[in-house]
Amino acid sequence: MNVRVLLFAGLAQRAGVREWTIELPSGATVTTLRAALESLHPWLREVPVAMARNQAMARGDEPVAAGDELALLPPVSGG
Amino acid sequence: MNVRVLLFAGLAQRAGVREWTIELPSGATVTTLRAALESLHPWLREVPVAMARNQAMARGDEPVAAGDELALLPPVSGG
Amino acid sequence: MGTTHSNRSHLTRSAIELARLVAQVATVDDGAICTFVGTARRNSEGREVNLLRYEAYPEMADQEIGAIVAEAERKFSGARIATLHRLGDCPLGEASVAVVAAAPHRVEAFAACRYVIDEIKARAPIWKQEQFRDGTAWVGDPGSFKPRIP
Amino acid sequence: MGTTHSNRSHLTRSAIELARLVAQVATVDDGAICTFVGTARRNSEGREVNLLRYEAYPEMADQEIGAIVAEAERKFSGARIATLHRLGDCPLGEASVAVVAAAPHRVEAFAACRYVIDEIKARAPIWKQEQFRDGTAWVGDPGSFKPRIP
Repeated sequence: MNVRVLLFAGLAQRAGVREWTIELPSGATVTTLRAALESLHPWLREVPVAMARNQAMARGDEPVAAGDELALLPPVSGG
Repeated sequence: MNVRVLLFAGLAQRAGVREWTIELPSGATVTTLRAALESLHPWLREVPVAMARNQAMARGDEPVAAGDELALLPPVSGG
Repeated sequence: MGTTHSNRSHLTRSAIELARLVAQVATVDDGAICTFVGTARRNSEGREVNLLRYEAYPEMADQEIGAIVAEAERKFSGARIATLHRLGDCPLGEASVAVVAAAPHRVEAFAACRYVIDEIKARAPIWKQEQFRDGTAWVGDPGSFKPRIP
Repeated sequence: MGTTHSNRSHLTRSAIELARLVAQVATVDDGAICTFVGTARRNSEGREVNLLRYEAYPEMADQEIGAIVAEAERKFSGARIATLHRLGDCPLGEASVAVVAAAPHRVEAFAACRYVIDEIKARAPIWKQEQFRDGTAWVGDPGSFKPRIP
């Protein structure tokens, strides 16, 4: 299955794009998605990142389904 | 000597005036002034009152001099 | 910076304009502005208030509020403060008092603003009279209720 | 009263007008209004900032701020809250975020206002980019400095 992964702020700057699409095996979780992203983009291991799934903070063991909206969130700095 | 005593809020309302002038013996203190006022206006004993001398909160043992500006302050309720 | 307000009165008989107070203290070096506005409330212990009236010992109140501002500017690093208390009639919903504290960071802005309003309420010689349909009373002065003569 | 803001966005690309936020929550039953405004500062760790730029994950940020407002209105009795965070370019001295909390008493107004700004800063997916003369950097993201190409 394919999932969309949104990128923001310094992550979008490093990636040079605001969105990745990645092919995942069915049964994937947030943790396996993250591992797949890190092997494609090793610089991700160097930066602190949280993950959101469908616009809420995601735990590592949450399953990822086709059509989910995933996002990589750098440390927030609003206000 | 004569001193002026300013009255505010509920005290001015009770007194019907905004200022008293009172004759005091020389050597008077804030405490003796207060006692003199209470004997002239016994209702003063029933209400909580602080005293200011020359626009600052006054201690009881402060001497009172001719020309001083004294004031009776009910509990404050600004804001 | 404790001299910002030294020659400005902290008392007014007109409506308080918060934006003007903010403009007195805000600069491009501040990151945080905390304001507090106290407004005349319709209800007081279950009774309906029509109007508030404030009276002060004006010279002493102005000095005392100036001292409170100076204390807050000393205690809270980088804070600059503007404050006004209204005197006379204050219609419902209008501001009776306003405090503005600008500071580089929000912790100091909140703390300075809170200090100033707490101390004004505790120390400034200002008195509030509530005007009801049937009479008036000085707040915190039991026995001061005066019936309105029809 | 947690429904006050449910259909209003908490994000804006225009200048924030504090008076309009105050008008959204103030009534003649409130005695206390506390506001907080965060403004773009000229200095950041000794470097001169020319402009701030805010980016958000907009749908999630709006939901998260809405959740924070609802939490504060539940926690602090009688509080009603309005808040806006600016996105895009924010010139020096202009508000990047504003929070207004109205309540019958000042303790709740201050606490609700403080809760909302603290939680927005900790939780809302919003990022600040500082623009210097010689480049840009995302705050809290070491290594994101990008030199300006002349």
